[in-house]
Amino acid sequence: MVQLLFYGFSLLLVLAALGVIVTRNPVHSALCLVLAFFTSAALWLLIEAEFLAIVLVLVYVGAVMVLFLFVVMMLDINVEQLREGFTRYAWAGWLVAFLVIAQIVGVYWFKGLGVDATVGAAPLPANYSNTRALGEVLYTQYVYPFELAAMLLLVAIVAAIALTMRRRPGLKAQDVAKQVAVRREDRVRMIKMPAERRDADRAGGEGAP
Amino acid sequence: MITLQHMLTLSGILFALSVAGIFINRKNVILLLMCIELMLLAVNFSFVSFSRFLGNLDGQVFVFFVLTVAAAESAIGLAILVVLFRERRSINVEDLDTLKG
Amino acid sequence: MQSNITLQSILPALPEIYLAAAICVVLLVDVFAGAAARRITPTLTLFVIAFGVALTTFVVAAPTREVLFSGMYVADPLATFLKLLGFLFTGVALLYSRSYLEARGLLKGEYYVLVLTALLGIFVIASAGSLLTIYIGVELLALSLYALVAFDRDSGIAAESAMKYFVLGAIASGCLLYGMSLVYGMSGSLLLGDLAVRLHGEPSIGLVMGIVFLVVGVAFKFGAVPFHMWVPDVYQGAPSSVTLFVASAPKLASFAVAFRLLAGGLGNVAPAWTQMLAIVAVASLVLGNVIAIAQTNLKRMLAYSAIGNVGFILLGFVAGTERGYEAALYYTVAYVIMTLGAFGVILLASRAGFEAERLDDYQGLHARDPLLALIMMALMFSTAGIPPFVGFWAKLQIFQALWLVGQTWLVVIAAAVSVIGVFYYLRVVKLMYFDAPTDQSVRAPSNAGVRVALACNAAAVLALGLFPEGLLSLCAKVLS
Amino acid sequence: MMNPTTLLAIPLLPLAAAILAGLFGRVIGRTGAHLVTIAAVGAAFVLSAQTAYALLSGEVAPYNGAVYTWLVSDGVHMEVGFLIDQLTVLMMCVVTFVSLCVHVYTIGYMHDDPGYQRFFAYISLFTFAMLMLVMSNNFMQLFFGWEAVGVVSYLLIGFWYTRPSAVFANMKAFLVNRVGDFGFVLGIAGIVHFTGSLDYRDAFAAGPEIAAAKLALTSGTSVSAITLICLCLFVGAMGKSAQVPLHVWLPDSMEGPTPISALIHAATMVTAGIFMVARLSPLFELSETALSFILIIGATTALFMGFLGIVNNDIKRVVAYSTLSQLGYMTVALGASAYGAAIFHLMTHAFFKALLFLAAGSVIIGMHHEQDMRKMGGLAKVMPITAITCWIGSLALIGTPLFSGFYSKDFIIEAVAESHRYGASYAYVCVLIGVFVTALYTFRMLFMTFHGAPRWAHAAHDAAAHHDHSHDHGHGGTPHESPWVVTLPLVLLAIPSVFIGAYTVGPVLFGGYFGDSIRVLPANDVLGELAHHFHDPVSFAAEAFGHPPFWLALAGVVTAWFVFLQRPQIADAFATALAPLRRILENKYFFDWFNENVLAAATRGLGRGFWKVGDQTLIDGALVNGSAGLVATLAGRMRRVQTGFLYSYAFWMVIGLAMLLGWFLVRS
Amino acid sequence: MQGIGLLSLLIWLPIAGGVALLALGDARIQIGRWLALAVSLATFVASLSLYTGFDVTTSAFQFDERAPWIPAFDATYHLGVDGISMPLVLLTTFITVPVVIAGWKVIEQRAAQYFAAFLIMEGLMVGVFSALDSLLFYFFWEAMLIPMFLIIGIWGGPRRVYATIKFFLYTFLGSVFMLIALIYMYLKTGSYEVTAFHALPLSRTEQFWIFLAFFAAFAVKIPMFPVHTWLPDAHVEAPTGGSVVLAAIMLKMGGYGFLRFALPIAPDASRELDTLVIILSLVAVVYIGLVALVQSDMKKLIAYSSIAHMGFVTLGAFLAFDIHAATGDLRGAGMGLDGAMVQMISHGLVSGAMFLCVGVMYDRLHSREISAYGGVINRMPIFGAFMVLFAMANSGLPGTSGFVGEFLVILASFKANFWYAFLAATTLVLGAAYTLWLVKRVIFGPVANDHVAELTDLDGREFLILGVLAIGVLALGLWPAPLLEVMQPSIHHLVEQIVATKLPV
Repeated sequence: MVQLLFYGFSLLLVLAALGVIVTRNPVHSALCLVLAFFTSAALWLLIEAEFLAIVLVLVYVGAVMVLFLFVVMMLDINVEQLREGFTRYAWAGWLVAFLVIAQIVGVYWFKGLGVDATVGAAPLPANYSNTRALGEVLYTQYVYPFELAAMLLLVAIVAAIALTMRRRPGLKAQDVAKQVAVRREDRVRMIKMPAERRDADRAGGEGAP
Repeated sequence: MITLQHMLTLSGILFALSVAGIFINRKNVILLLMCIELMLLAVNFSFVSFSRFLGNLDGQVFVFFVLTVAAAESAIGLAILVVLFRERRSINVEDLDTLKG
Repeated sequence: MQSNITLQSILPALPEIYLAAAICVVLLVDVFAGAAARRITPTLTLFVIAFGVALTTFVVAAPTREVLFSGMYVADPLATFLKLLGFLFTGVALLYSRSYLEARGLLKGEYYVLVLTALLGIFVIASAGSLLTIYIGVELLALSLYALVAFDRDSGIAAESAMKYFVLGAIASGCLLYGMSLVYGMSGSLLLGDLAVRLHGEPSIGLVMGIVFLVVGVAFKFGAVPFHMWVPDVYQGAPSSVTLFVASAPKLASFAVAFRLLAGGLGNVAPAWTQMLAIVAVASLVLGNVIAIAQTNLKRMLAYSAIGNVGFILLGFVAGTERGYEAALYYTVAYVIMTLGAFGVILLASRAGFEAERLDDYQGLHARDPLLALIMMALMFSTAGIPPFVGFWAKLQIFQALWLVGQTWLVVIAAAVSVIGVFYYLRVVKLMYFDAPTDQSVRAPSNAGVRVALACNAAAVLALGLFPEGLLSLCAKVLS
Repeated sequence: MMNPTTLLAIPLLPLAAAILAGLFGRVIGRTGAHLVTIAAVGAAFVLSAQTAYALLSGEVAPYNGAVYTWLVSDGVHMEVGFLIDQLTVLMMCVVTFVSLCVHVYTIGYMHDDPGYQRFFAYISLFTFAMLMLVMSNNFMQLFFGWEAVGVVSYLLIGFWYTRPSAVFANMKAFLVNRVGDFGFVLGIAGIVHFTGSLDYRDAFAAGPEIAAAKLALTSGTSVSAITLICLCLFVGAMGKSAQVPLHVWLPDSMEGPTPISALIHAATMVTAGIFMVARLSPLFELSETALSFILIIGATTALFMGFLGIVNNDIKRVVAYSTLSQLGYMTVALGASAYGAAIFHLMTHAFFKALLFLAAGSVIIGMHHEQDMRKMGGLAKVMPITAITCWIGSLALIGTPLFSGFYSKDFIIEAVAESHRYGASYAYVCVLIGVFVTALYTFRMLFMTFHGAPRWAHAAHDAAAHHDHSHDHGHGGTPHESPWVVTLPLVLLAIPSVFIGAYTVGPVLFGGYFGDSIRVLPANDVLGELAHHFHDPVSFAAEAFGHPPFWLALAGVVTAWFVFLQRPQIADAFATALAPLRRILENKYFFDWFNENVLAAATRGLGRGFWKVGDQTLIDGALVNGSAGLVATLAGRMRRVQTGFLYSYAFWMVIGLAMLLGWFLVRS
Repeated sequence: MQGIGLLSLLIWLPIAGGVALLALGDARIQIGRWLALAVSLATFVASLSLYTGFDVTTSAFQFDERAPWIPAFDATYHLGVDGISMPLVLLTTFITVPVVIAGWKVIEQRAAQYFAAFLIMEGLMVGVFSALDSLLFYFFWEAMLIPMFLIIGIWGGPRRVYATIKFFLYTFLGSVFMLIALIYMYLKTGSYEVTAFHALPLSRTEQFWIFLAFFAAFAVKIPMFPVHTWLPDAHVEAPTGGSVVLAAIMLKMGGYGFLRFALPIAPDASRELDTLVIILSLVAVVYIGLVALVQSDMKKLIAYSSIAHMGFVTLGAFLAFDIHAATGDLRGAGMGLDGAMVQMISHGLVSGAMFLCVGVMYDRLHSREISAYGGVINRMPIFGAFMVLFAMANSGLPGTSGFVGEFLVILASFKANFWYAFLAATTLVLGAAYTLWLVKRVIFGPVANDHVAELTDLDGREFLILGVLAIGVLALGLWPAPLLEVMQPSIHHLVEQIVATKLPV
């Protein structure tokens, strides 16, 4: 049963992967990729790595792929022009690809691989929680990489902003520094208001940036 | 019984296909970014499998970080893509040949 | 596996902690300083670096080796040395680039932040004790660099080169990761220390495959043939100040990756990877030096030169001995010093609207700016490996290391190729000194401070060439 | 015991004078220059004569010693040293005397030349060099002197350096001499090889040892060492003494001023080769082959160069060919082992040939630097002293009995007749015919110049055609007798030309004059044989009428008189009838043509070929620029791999990956 | 001796002077010129005490200086001279003085750099000759390329770029292989000491490769056929001073290298390959002599003549083995080496003088073509006299220095093989032919054209430099004994070294 599921999902995964490469429409590719992630998650579930399976779906399908699709849509790509297909030497590419597959797969089916890969995974204890086990090490043993990952995300943020944020003339961007440095005196002017003088309104508006 | 061999084979195929995807097609750059995601998936496959079959959690933690990094990476990749598109009005791979030789 | 983390216990990681904190400070200051940030941030960054050097020197530098964070972090003299150099080179690079950035409207806080995060990546790699930290370090560095390369948003070629760099870099990361997964699978551990213990003797085929993937990843970071394709495009496409940075400090990281991963973790199966590196190194030597001849763009030429020089660095690893690593480290340091100078000259020679990156732009530089020409000449001769400059000792070190392990043919090839390489360095000197200036009026705006720094840089190249002992023994000491 | 300081003074005085006149010519002026040089050479002559007297009178023993160590290399001492024996003193006296005469003569001859001081410096320097050569006791110094006289000769032939013919001639002279030196150096090297020394003494002592040795030329063949060495040395002599085929420089050397022709190219330098062979007689004696070679070369030179004198019209050149011919005689004597006869002839020849040259020079002065005999004639009337002295010289030259040349030449012919060496009969025939030829051309010259109808009155002579400093100073083109400084040397030289032969023939040739300085193997001692027939000079002269040479000479004189003076049309008829022969003679057997068009051309062609093909095309073109071009092409090709397309970059990465994988997986 | 040693002084004084000149710049060039002259003179005067203080009784290295330099490579700053190197050091310091004076007026552009380059080069060249640590030797050896590269490239003729790059690459290619050999020996001995290399036992194969590596370096430098083609180009394009230094000193480094490294380190390989070297040397004499004959460019002609003359150096250096084989003893081997050494010194003076002569003419007419001249002596009699003197020296006339070396080598080569001597002796004819033909066409004859007619004779400066060289040429020709005396013990020692096999018996 497990085996059957495995082969089924595997086939689906490979097909999805192929789909990513060969479909002509980028949106279809993205959708194929989503499929690939889903099947992968399923396969990971099969080998009882449920936390990562879920994270994969959440992070990838939920965030990354959406971002992809978003960009695909946003950039308004000329799909017609992109339909040209493969490079002239695609056959050589495929050849090399299959060569690499053969090499890698050949190694896994070779006796002297280094580990015994023909046995199944050891069964897990009944009360084993994958999530809990990961959680226990993540903030202790792996605290250093964890902190670094935070820096990495910071880099991503800074970089993404630095690269894509534009100050267009019409854009009303916040100037944080100015906002923070603002003093009450700049914003609010205490005026003694003589009664019944209409002009004063206009003068008061000048305090705003 | 799913053996390590099976899983690794799958990861290998995925890896090779994703690499092939990068150099076989001459479509838009987004596809390349997707292929990269696919490649990372293949790697994750490998890690998860080893981790599970060795009974060692380190691999799965690694995958966790790979996922994080991959997210950051795709953010930056897409940012560059956006910049590129703004400049060139195209993200066709074949148009990216100003620098050569 | 519960570990009590105290302030004392993580003191050796102070450079990283300090740097991470400093990044946040710089980021915040930049955000809040507003228009003044243009002046404050660069200075602040330099101050951060200077303080970092002091901190690293006086607080951290210990001759002992300490392992932190469950083995993921290694503090040893090499790490300290690399970090100090990292600070130094980054500082110099930023110093050189300031006016360039200013003239092109690129002087933004993000730039400095990204440089610092890249530096953090270098630090992480330098102190890496596990495959995971190596990976994160590599990515930290790489992501910062991708962003930096694309930093000039108005430049099409910058974006193009960034895209190429990104895609190829991602493939390389993928390979590196795949290799790591295999090595992890074969050994059951991510810790380099464990790998060194567990992996020895005749490597299994799975391990060999893993090593191949790792070597590909490492070779890419170095920019070695055939994983070098990004180098020329990035060097040329990126703004010169970014090229300067990309070409300098990250080389330390490349060395660190190779050293920690290959020499450290896989040191006991060295024969497996030395041969691969030998192929890659020879290919780099030949291709880099030969193609450089055909270049008309100085930055691109220097890129190919970098590829050729990387071949030399890798040859140090090919030797697979203590002496070889010393040679590689020395070469790396020497090379970075030279590269900094060379790109420094490019930066100083350029001005707004004139990138000074075509070779022809250097015609008669001597007449326009004798000091700059003199500096460039010293750097070119040094890179070519002519005494009395430091480049000579670097090459000599490599030759010696290879001879010691009987790699005669590699020595001969390297020697022959270095002769071919001399040609294009000479051509630069020829342009500057032998040709008449095409445009007499072109002279970059004077920037006394930076000029002095650049002169010091060249003087260092000469001084290290005349008295190489200091750096040589330092390299030997940090590696032993 | 001779005083080395005195000996040293003999060559060094002229040297000092030369330096003084050469470097400070402007300071000391013209008079200063000639005074100082003449004084120096005169002193050298006096000292030489004194030394000679002391030696010959038995006061002192021959001297052989080094005065200065030039260098020591690998145990071989190279020194400056003197070997003063009978042979040497003879040469020293001849050299200094002739030189002195020439110095005096020069005062008149070069009177108006702007290079006056320079000229004196040169000839003094020459005297120094020649003295070094003859006084040497070792090969090193011999070679030094050898080359030094060569270079002074070079400078002097090209003295009038604006004349293209002169600068061509001096280069030619130097180069041809260098060909000789080429052999000479090899010979010296051979000596050093076998003896480890450059001293004559050691070389002579090792003579038998060398004679026994063989020298491997190729792995299979070897030759007698002594023959090879002697032949090499003789090649040097051939160059310096202008033996066929290295004679070509001597006629051209007449481009130099006449005093030079007299001093260098007649009396002294050209005889250096003869002297050298005689000096080295202990070695040459040991090689029968070498001596035969010398004999044949000498005979050939003696005869065939004489022929050339018959057809030439340039007065100096006729004398020059005569010199060649006489040098041939000397060489023949050497080849016949009659070294004494050779030296004897050398001495007599020095006097009368110097005389003839100076006389010719006097004529040239008188004719305002006209050298073509066809434009002369009847000069005896206007230049009596010159004519008389010239007659004396000529008579001596053709071997008129009682004149000096008679004794020297006759004994050479006798010696050849006595010799049984291979080639001796050929040589004998040559020298006999040579006597006739000598008489013919000598008197042809004499008659054409001094007798018959004057042709100079009509000939429009153009002094400027010859050189750019003519002697046009008021004589208006009429020949005139030369001043006393010119005629005095003529007279001085005429005296020995007449008497020295008769006076010295007995002691020099048969009185054991040379003592140990010349060594002849008993079997080769032709002079010893002749000594039996010789009683005294006068009776020997009387006997001459019974010998063919006298009659041959007489026939020559008569023929000359008849053909060139009485019936010049006969000469023309002969010229027409024997046109091809004449052509050969006028082209000097085509030696010059061959050298110029074959040897020199081939050398230049070879050089150009090597340069263009070897250096430029093969080495530079193919190897150097070729490899550079290859790298450049390669670079151009290889950079195209960097297509700029991302997929190709990725492709190469994967190819690299696949190849690494494939290679290492298969291997492990 | 405490403080700075004499050799160090000779190396660093000119270099310091050069740096000072660079700092001084072109603006104050008048001071600069005098500074250059003062420095070069001071160096020369200082170097004289090398001679006066030299102990001629020993073959040991003298004026020894040793200081730690690079412990990591076991390289020391070790200087010293013996009878072979001392004369070359003197030659270097001597030649630099006329070179500086020769550039006095002629060099107008970037004059400070010009003089600085020569001074720096002087120091480096002295370093080459006096380094006893082979790494130090290599350091100087290579470093010297830089100033020469610039000299040719900046102040050279129209094809200077081609010439100078060719020069640089050619010599660099050769020397890189030498470096490899040095490293190899270092790894065997654990030291870069030259003397340690001398004592190092090496197998036949090792010697073979080491010899080839050295040969690559030195044959290019000297230069030998067929790697000589850089020299004519470099000479032709270099400014006068560059040509002089190139011919007078740089070429000697190749010869010095053979004597100091190739022969004593790899004696058995030298023995086996000596025929090759000798044949190439003889080719240089004959072939190059013929090539020189047909040159139409004066400098090229002299350049080719240099190659031919340097053929005698290599010939003399490698005769020992054949002499030993032919005669069974070693008499004559020393003579060949003596000849080689004397030839080097002499050629230094003569070729330097010849190039200066060409420079004198070039400064006036700006042409190096022989055909542009003719009858120069009519207008420049003093110059003509000098030129003839040097030409005679160049063609090996006794009494001039040019004779001594050639004579000794020919004498020695006869001992080895008659045909060696035969071919070597052809230089008597060829050398005279090309030199005198040059003189004939340039110096003698009627005034060839209007340009020649406007020539003016030497000024005092030119007279001084040519006069000094003329004195040198004559002095060495008439009184070579002091030189030979100095060399003798070292040459003797060298002979012993090269005939003693390093192979196990």
